[in-house]
Amino acid sequence: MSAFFSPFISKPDSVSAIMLKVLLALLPGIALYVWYFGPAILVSISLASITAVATEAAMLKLRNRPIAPFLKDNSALLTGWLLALSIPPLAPWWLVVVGTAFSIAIAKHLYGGLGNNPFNPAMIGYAVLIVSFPVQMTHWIGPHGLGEVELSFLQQLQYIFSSVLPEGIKFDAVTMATPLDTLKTQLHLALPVSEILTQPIFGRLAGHGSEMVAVGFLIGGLYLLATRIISWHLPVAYLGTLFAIAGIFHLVDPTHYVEPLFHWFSGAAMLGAFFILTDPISSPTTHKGKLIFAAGAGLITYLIRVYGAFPDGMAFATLLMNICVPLIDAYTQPKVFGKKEGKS
Amino acid sequence: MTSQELKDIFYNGLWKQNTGVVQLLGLCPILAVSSTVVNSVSLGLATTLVMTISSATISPIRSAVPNEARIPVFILIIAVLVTIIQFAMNAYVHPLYLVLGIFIPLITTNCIILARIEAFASKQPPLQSAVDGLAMGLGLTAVLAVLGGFREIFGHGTLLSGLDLIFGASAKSLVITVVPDYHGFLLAILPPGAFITLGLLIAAKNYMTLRATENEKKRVIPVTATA
Amino acid sequence: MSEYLMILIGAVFVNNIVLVKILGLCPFMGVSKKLEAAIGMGAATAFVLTLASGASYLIDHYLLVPFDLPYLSTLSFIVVIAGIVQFTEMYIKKTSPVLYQVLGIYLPLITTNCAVLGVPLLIAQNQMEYTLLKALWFGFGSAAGFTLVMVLFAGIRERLEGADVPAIFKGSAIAMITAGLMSLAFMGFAGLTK
Amino acid sequence: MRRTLVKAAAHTALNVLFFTLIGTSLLAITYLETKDGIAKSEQEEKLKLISQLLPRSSFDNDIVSDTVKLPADTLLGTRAPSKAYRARLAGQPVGVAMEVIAPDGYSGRIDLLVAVKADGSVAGVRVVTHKETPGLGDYIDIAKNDWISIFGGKRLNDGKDDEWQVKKDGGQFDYMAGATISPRAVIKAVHKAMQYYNLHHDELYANPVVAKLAQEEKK
Amino acid sequence: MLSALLVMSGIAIVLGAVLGFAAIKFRVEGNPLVEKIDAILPQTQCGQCNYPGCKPYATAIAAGEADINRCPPGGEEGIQKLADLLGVEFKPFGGETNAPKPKSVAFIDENTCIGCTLCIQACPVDAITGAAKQMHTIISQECTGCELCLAPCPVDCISMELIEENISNWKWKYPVYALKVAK
Amino acid sequence: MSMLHKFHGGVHPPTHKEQSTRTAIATLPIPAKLVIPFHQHVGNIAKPLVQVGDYVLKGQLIGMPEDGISSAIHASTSGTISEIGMQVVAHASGLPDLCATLLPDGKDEWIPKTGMDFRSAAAADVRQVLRLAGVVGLGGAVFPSDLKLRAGKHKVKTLVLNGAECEPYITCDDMLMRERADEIIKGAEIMRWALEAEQVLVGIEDNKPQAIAAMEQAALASTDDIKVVAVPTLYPGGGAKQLIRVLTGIEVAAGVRSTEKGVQCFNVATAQAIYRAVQFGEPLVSRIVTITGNVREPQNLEVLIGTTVQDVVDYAGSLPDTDGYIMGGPMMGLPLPGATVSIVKAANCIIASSPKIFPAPPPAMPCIRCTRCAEVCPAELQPQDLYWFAKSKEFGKAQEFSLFDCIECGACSYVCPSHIPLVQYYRFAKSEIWSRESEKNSADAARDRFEFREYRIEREKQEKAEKLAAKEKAAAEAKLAAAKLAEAQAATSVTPPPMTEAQAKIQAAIEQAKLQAAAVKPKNTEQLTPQQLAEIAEIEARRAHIHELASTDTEPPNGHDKNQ
Ligand SMILES: Cc1cc2nc3c(=O)[nH]c(=O)nc-3n(C[C@@H](O)[C@@H](O)[C@H](O)COP(=O)(O)O)c2cc1C
Ligand SMILES: Cc1cc2nc3c(=O)[nH]c(=O)nc-3n(C[C@H](O)[C@H](O)[C@H](O)COP(=O)(O)O)c2cc1C
Ligand SMILES: Cc1cc2nc3c(=O)[nH]c(=O)nc-3n(C[C@H](O)[C@H](O)[C@H](O)COP(=O)(O)O)c2cc1C
Ligand SMILES: Cc1cc2nc3c(=O)[nH]c(=O)nc-3n(C[C@H](O)[C@H](O)[C@H](O)CO)c2cc1C
Ligand code: SF4
Ligand code: SF4
Ligand code: SF4
Ligand code: SF4
Ligand code: FES
Repeated sequence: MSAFFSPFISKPDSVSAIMLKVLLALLPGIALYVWYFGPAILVSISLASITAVATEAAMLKLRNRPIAPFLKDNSALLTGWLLALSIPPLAPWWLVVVGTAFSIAIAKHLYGGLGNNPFNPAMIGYAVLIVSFPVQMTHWIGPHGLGEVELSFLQQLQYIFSSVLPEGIKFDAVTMATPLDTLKTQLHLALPVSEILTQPIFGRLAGHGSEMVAVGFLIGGLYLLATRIISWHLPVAYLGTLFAIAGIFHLVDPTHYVEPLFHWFSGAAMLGAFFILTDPISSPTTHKGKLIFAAGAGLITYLIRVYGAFPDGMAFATLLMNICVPLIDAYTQPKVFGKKEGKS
Repeated sequence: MTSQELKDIFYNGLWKQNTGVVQLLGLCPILAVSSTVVNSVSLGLATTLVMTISSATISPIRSAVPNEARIPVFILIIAVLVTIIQFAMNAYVHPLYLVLGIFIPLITTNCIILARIEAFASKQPPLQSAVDGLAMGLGLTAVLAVLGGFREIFGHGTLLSGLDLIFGASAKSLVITVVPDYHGFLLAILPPGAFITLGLLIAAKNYMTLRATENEKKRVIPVTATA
Repeated sequence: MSEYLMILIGAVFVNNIVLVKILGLCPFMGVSKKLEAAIGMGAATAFVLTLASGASYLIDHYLLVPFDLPYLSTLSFIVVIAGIVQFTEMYIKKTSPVLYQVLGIYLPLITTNCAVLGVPLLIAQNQMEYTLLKALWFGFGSAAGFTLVMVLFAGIRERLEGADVPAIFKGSAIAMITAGLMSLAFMGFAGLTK
Repeated sequence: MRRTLVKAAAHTALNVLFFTLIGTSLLAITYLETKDGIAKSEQEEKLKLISQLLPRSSFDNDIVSDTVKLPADTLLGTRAPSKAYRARLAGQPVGVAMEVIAPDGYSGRIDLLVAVKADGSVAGVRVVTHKETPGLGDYIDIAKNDWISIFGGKRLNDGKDDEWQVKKDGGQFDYMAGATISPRAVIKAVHKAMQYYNLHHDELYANPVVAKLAQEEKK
Repeated sequence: MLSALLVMSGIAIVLGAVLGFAAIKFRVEGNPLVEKIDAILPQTQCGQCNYPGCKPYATAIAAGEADINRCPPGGEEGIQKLADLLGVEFKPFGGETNAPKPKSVAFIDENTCIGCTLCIQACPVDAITGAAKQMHTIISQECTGCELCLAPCPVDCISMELIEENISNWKWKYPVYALKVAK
Repeated sequence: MSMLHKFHGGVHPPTHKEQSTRTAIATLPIPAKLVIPFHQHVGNIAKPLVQVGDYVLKGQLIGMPEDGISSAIHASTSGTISEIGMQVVAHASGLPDLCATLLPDGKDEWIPKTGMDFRSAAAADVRQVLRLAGVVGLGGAVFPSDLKLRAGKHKVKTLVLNGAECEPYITCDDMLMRERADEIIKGAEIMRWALEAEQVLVGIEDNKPQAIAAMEQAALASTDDIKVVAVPTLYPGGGAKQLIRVLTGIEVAAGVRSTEKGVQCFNVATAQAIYRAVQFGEPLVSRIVTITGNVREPQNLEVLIGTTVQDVVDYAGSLPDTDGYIMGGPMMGLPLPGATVSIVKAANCIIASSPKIFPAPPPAMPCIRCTRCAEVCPAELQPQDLYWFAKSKEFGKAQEFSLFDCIECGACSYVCPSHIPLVQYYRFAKSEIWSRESEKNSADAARDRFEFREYRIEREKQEKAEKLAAKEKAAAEAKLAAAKLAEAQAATSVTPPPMTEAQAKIQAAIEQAKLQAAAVKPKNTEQLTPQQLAEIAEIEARRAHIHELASTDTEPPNGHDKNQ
C-alpha cells in the first residue's frame, strides 16, 4: 500500500509550489524597482538569497534534519527576497548578510524552522538592522534623474562590497532619504504638506518611482489573491484601516497629514499588505483573526509613521501583531458545525 | 562545615542551580545592567555582598519572626543592607553609582535574594547560609560577567570599557579593543540583545549539561557491562 | 486629558515596564508557561502595583519629603509593599477561595517583583511631575503594561509547546529569545510619546 | 475573640517594630556617616562637567555652590526652574553655565549645559542626557563624537540669526548626514540660550551666593 | 535620625498590627491541593512511592516532603502533570524510584490456590474474590496491577500478566512523521 | 421543494465511478469457505450460538445479540461450521477477532422464512424482527437499525434516505438504486411507518442521473410522501449530517442525535435490507460490494457476508501490480491487513490499489498554516490547530478545539499542500483521549474501592474492639467469682483460634499446592464460571450491605456509592 491511512489520494500541490508562486508574484515589483532605481537591488537580492539558503542548510544540518526537502521548499529564498527588498539597495554587503542570517537562524530555526516561527523572519531581520545600523538603513538611492550624482552599476558594486566611492563623490550625494522620511523630517520643520509634496522626490501619489514599485507589488498581490494563495482578509483589512485612519486625519487637518493614498503607495505598505502580513505562519488562521490582525497592523503602521521614531512602521506593526497571534487565534475560533447560536 | 559540603554549595551556586541560567531568578539586573563587563561585575558583587550578609543575618533570627510578618521583616533587613551599600557606592564610586542607577535600590527586590533566604537560609545555620549566599551571588556575578562580555564585544567591540568609572580616568588605558574599526552591533546593547544573549547562554549551558550526561552514560555503560 | 493618555501610552507601550525598562522579569519568565496562570499573575501584580504606587506616593509626599528623609524611600516602600502583598494574600485566601486558587501561589512572589518597587521609585524620582492621581495612573499604566505583555507572552509560549524547537533551546532559552524579539518589536513604539 | 485579635495584632506589630527600629537606626547611622561623602562626590561630578567648559584655572569661586535659580522660560526650553552656575575670578564674572533643554530632539528632550563667557561668546556646550538614536543621533554626545565642540567661541551676531543653523539649512554648522534632527535641536537650543543670556546678563551674575546658602538651596 | 525612627516606627506599627490582625481574622484550614494531586495519581495504590497508597503520597507532595517523581505507575506523563500543577520543573525517574513497567494484571492460578485469603487482605482495592478455604479469583477489570498480592501468597500461585493488545483496547498509533535524518 | 442548503467546505476529488457501473450487479458464486466475524456492528459482540461441527442452514442465527447495542449474526449459506476462533478481520488494527468458519455445502438452503405484514404489526415487533435479522446500517456506520427506528422522546418529522454516495470509486448504492429502486422505496415506507415521520427525502448526488430517475419512478408508486432530491456533487455530501443540512437546513452538532432535531437518516441499502427482512423474513446475509481499482473488470457484486476479499478480487480479475486492498473509498476507507479477511456488513467497496492509482504521497512537510484544510472542513473545524495539538500530544487543547466534532472525512488531508496525514493524527489523539478517559475512570473506581476498603477495615476493627470490650466487660463481671479463669478467657479472645487453625492448614497444603503449580498452565480468569460469578455477586451484596450501614451511621467516604 502506498499510504498507510486514508485518505489515499491528495490534491497535487506542495509547499514549494506555493512559495514559488509568491516569488513569482514579487517579480513585477522588482522589475519596476530596477527600472526606476537601477539594478543595485538585484545585488542585494542575490546576496540575500545566497545567505538565506546557506544559513538554512547550515541550521538544518545542526538540527539534524533532512536538508534537501527543506531547501527545496523555497521559503528561505522568500524570506531573503523580502528582506532584501526592505533594505536600501546600496547598503554594504555585510548588512544584508547579517540581517538575512539573523532572520533564518534566530527567528526561524531556533523555533523549529518552517511552520514554527511565531514572528515574521524577514521583519525580524529588518527590525534588527534598523535598530542596529540606522545610518546604513536610512540611506536609499533616489530614482533615476533625481539624485545629485548617479553611480554606474560597477561603482555601485564597488561601494556595496568595499564601501569605496569614486573620488570626489560624497555618500550624501548618491543617496537620499525616502519619501516617507523626507515628509516626516520636513513636517518636523513645520512646513505644510502641500508645500512639501511639490518637491521633485514626490510623484503623483507618493514618492516618484517608489509609487510605481508599490503598484508592481499591488499587481503581484492581485495575482496571489486570484490564485487563492492569500485570502482577501489581510490586505483588505490592512489597507482599509490605513486608508480610514489616514483619511480621517487628512480631513481634519490637511496641512499636517497627507492624504491616504500617499500612505498606500509609499514605504512598505503594498509590499506588506500582500506579501508580509500574509505570511501564513506568523499570521492568524481564522477569518475574524485575520481582520483583527491586519487592522491592528494598519493602525500601528500609521501611528509609527506619523508619531513614531521610524520612517515606516510596517515591519514593527507586523511584529507587534505577530505577538498577538496566538491570542487572536484562540479567541476568534469560529463556531463549529451545528454549534452556532441562532441556528437550531 | 565539611569541605565536601562547601564544594557542594559552590557547585550548586555556580553551576547546577545557577540563578541566571537555571533558576531564572534575579533576571532584571542580569538583563538591565549587563551591557558592559564593568557594570555587570560591579552590580554582581554588590548583590553578592547583600546576599551573603542577609543570609547570615536572617538564618539566626528566623524563628523569632511570626509567620505572617516573615516576608516583611526579611525584606526589611534586605532593604536596609541594600540602602547601606547604596550610600557607600554613592559616596565612594559615584560615577558607577550613576550608571547603575535605579538598579542598586532594586537589589532589594532581586528575586534570588529572598528566594535563597526562603529556600536555604531559613533552614540552615548561619555559616552555611552565608556561604550559600556567597556562592549564589558569585554564580550571578559570573553570568553577569559573561553576558556583559558578550554584549560588550558584540555591541561595541571592546571589553572592560567604563573601568574608569571605578578607578578614575587613568584606568581608561586598560580598556581592550577587541575588534578594531567595528561598526557596533547596537542590538546587543539594547534590551532585545540582552534577552537574546541570555537565551543563547542558557542554551549553551543546556548543551554542556546534555553533553555531560551523555558522556556520563557512555562511561557508565561499560562499567555495568563488566559488573 | 491628553496628558493622561500620554502617560498611559507611555507606561503601557513606549516604556513598557518589562520589555523596555526590564523590570519584573522573574515572574514574567516564571509564570508565563500557562495562559491562565499568566492572567492570574498579571491581575494580582496589577492590583498590588497600582496600590503600591499610591501608597508609596503618599508616604513619600507626606512623610519622607516633609521630614527630609528621602534616603528612607527604598526601605519604607518595600516594607509597605510587602505588607500590602501579605495582606492581599490573606484577604483573598479567606474571602474568595476561587480567586486564591488562581492567584494563590503567585501572590508571595509579587513582593520580590522588581517592577512593584521600581515603579514607586521612578515616581519618587520624578516627584515634581506627579500628583497622586497621576502617580496612581502611572502605576496602573505600568501594571497594565506588565499584564499585557505577560499574557501575550504566555500565549506565544503555549503555542511554542507544539513547535519543533531544538532540544537545547526548549524551555527557558527559547522563551528568553522570544522575550527579546518581543522587546525588539516594542522598540517600534519608540517616540510615540515625546 | 476581640481580645486575641488585639493581642495578635500587637504581637506582630511589636515584632515588626523591633526589626524596623534596628534596621532604621543602622540605616540612619550609615546615612549620617556617608552624607558628607555623598555630597562631596556629587559636587565633584558637577565640577568635572562644568570644568570641561570653563577651565578650572579660569575661576576661583566655589562654582558648584554659586548658583542662581533660572525660572522656567521658553528661551531655555524649560518648564520647571533650572540652575545656572557662575564662575568668578577674584569676584569678577568669568562666565556662567546654564542648564538648558532642547525639547525637540529626535526622540525627545535633550538636556544641555551651555556655558557662556562673560564676553558673550560660547565657552562650550555639553549634552547631559539625551535619548537620541544610538549610532545615529548620539554624535551630539561628547562621549561619542566631539561635534559638540563646534560651538566654542561662537557669538550671537545681531541680525544674522540664520547662521545659527546646520549647513544644510543654510547655516554655519556642520552635521552628520542622515541625522540632522538632533543637531538642529541642539543648535536651536544653544541659540536661544544665548539670547536668554543677552537678555538676562545682569540678573545672571547678581547676588553672589556664599557657600552656606548654597547648601540650603540644594534641598 | 529621630524623625527617621519615628516615621519608620509608625509605618511598622500600622503594618504589623494590620498583618497580625489579618493573620487571625483570615485564617483558613485545610489544603485543597491534596485533592488535586490525588486526582492526578493513578490510584494503583501500590506503595512503590514508599507511601501507603496514593492519598498519603499526595499529602506528602502537598506538604513539600516528597518529590514528584516517585510514582512509577503514573509514568512520565504523571510527573509532567504534577509539575504543571505545582509549577515546578519536570523531574525524570531516577535514584531509588523504579522506572514504570508496562501495565499488567494479577492472575491467580486457580488450581494451585489453597484459599488462604492472604491475598484478599493484601489487595488494596478489593479486586480478589473468594471465601476462606475456597479458591480465589481476580476481577481483572478491578485489578490495578499493584503486585501487592504477590508476596503474601504462600504457594506462589499469583503471577502478573501483561495486558495484551486486542481489538477493543487497540489504539491508533502516532503517525510516522520523519523529520529527523534517518540514522 | 424548498431550496437546497449548503454545508461549509467540501472537496471535489475525481470520482472514478464510471469504471464500475458498466455492468449490472452480478452475484458472486458461493465460495469454498466463509469466515464470518461475530462483531460486524458497533456495540457488543454477538454471543456465539453454534459449535464446531454444527450444520447450519442459510440465514440461521449463529450469533445472538447481547444486551444493549448489538446485533445478530447469521450463517450466510448452508454448510458446516469448521472452526470458531480468532482470525484477522477487516479492522484498522490488523488484529484477530472471534469468527466462525463455515464450509458451504453448495445447497444454499434457507431456513424457513416467514415474512410479516408490518402495517398490522406493532412497531416493537418489527424492530425485534430487524434485530434478529441482523440489519445494521450499510452506509458505513453499521449501527443496529432497529435502535435507529425507535421514535424516542422527540418526534421525527423527516426521514432522510442517503443515496448520495459521495466517495470516489464506490457505486454500490448507485447500482442498487438503479436496479432495485422499488425495494428501497418499500423499505422507506416501513421506516417511515415505524418512525411515524411525515415525509421522506431521498438525497442523491447529481452525478447519478440514472439512479435519480429510477428512484423517482419508484417513488411515484408509493402512497407515502417520498421526494427524491438531487443534491450537488461535493464530498462529503453523503455524511449524514451534511446531507441533512443540505436537504433540510438543519445542523446536527456532534454528540447530538439527529432525532432530537426531528430527522433520521438511513442509507438506501439499509432501506432495502429492512424491506427484505420484514417482507420476507430474510436476515442480512449478503450485500452489494463494489470491486474496483486495479482489477480487470470493475463491477458490483452481490456477495455473501464472510466471503474473503480474495474471492471477490479473483472474480473481478486480479492484476499483478496490486499492492494492497482498501475497504471503502479512497477518502475514508480502511487499508486491509490482507486479502484473507472477509467481506463484512460494512464492506461497501473493495479497491485494489496499485502505485499507479494511489501513488505514495510525498514526505510530509510541516504545517504552514495555509488554512486550506479549514476551508474544506465540513465540520467547520480548524484542522491545522487540531494537528498542532495532536502532534505535540496536547490532548486537552485538542479537545477544547472540538477534536471530537471531526468526522474523519479526510477532506483536510486531501487538500493539505504539506501532505500531512492529518486524519491519522486525529485518530491517534482520539484513541489516546479515550484510553485516558477509561484509565481515569478505572483510577476513580480504584480510589473509591480503596477508600471504601479503608473504611471497612476501620469499621471491622471498631466492631472487633467493641466485641472485645463487651467480652472484657463480661469477664470483669465474672472476675469476682473466678478471677484467674476470667483472665485466661480474655486472653484467648484476643487471638481467635480459627486463625491459628487456618495457618496450620495452610502449612499443610503448601507442599501439595507447589506440586500442582508446576503442572498446571494458568487459564483466563476473565471467563468466570457461573459459580465464581455467583460468588462475586455474593461479595458485592455483602459490600452493598456494609455500604448501607456506612451511609446510615457514619459519614461515608468520598463517593463510594458510585461503586454500586
Ligand atoms: C520593512 C520595510 C521597511 C521599509 N522602510 C521604508 C522606509 O523607511 N521608507 C520608505 O520610503 N520605504 C521603505 N520601504 C520600502 C522600500 O523597501 C521599497 O519598497 C521602496 O520602493 C523604496 O523606495 P525608495 O528608494 O524611494 O525609498 C520599506 C520596505 C520594507 C519591506
Ligand atoms: C531608526 C531611526 C532613528 C533615527 N534617529 C535619529 C536621531 O536620533 N537623530 C537624528 O537627527 N536623526 C535620526 N534619524 C534620521 C531622521 O529620520 C532623518 O532621516 C534625518 O534626521 C534627516 O537627515 P538628512 O536631512 O540628513 O537626511 C533616524 C532615523 C531612523 C530610521
Ligand atoms: C464523511 C462521511 C461520508 C459519508 N458518506 C456516505 C455516503 O456517501 N452514503 C451513505 O449512505 N452514507 C455515508 N456516510 C454515512 C452516513 O453518515 C450515515 O452513517 C449513514 O447514512 C446512516 O445510514 P445507515 O445507518 O443506514 O448506514 C458517510 C459518513 C461520513 C462521516
Ligand atoms: C503568502 C506568503 C507570504 C510570506 N511572507 C513572508 C514574510 O513576510 N517573511 C518571511 O520571512 N517569509 C514569508 N513567507 C515565507 C515563509 O512563510 C516563511 O519563510 C516562514 O515564516 C518560515 O517559517 C511567506 C510565504 C507565503 C506563502
Ligand atoms: S506509587 Fe503506587 S501508591 Fe504511590 S502514588 Fe503511585 S500508584 Fe499510588
Ligand atoms: S489483585 Fe493483586 S495486583 Fe491486582 S489490585 Fe489486587 S493486590 Fe493488586
Ligand atoms: S492544509 Fe496542511 S499546511 Fe495548510 S494549514 Fe492545513 S494542515 Fe497546515
Ligand atoms: S477529517 Fe475532520 S478535520 Fe479534516 S476536514 Fe474532515 S471533519 Fe474536518
Ligand atoms: S530580579 Fe526583577 S523580578 Fe526578579
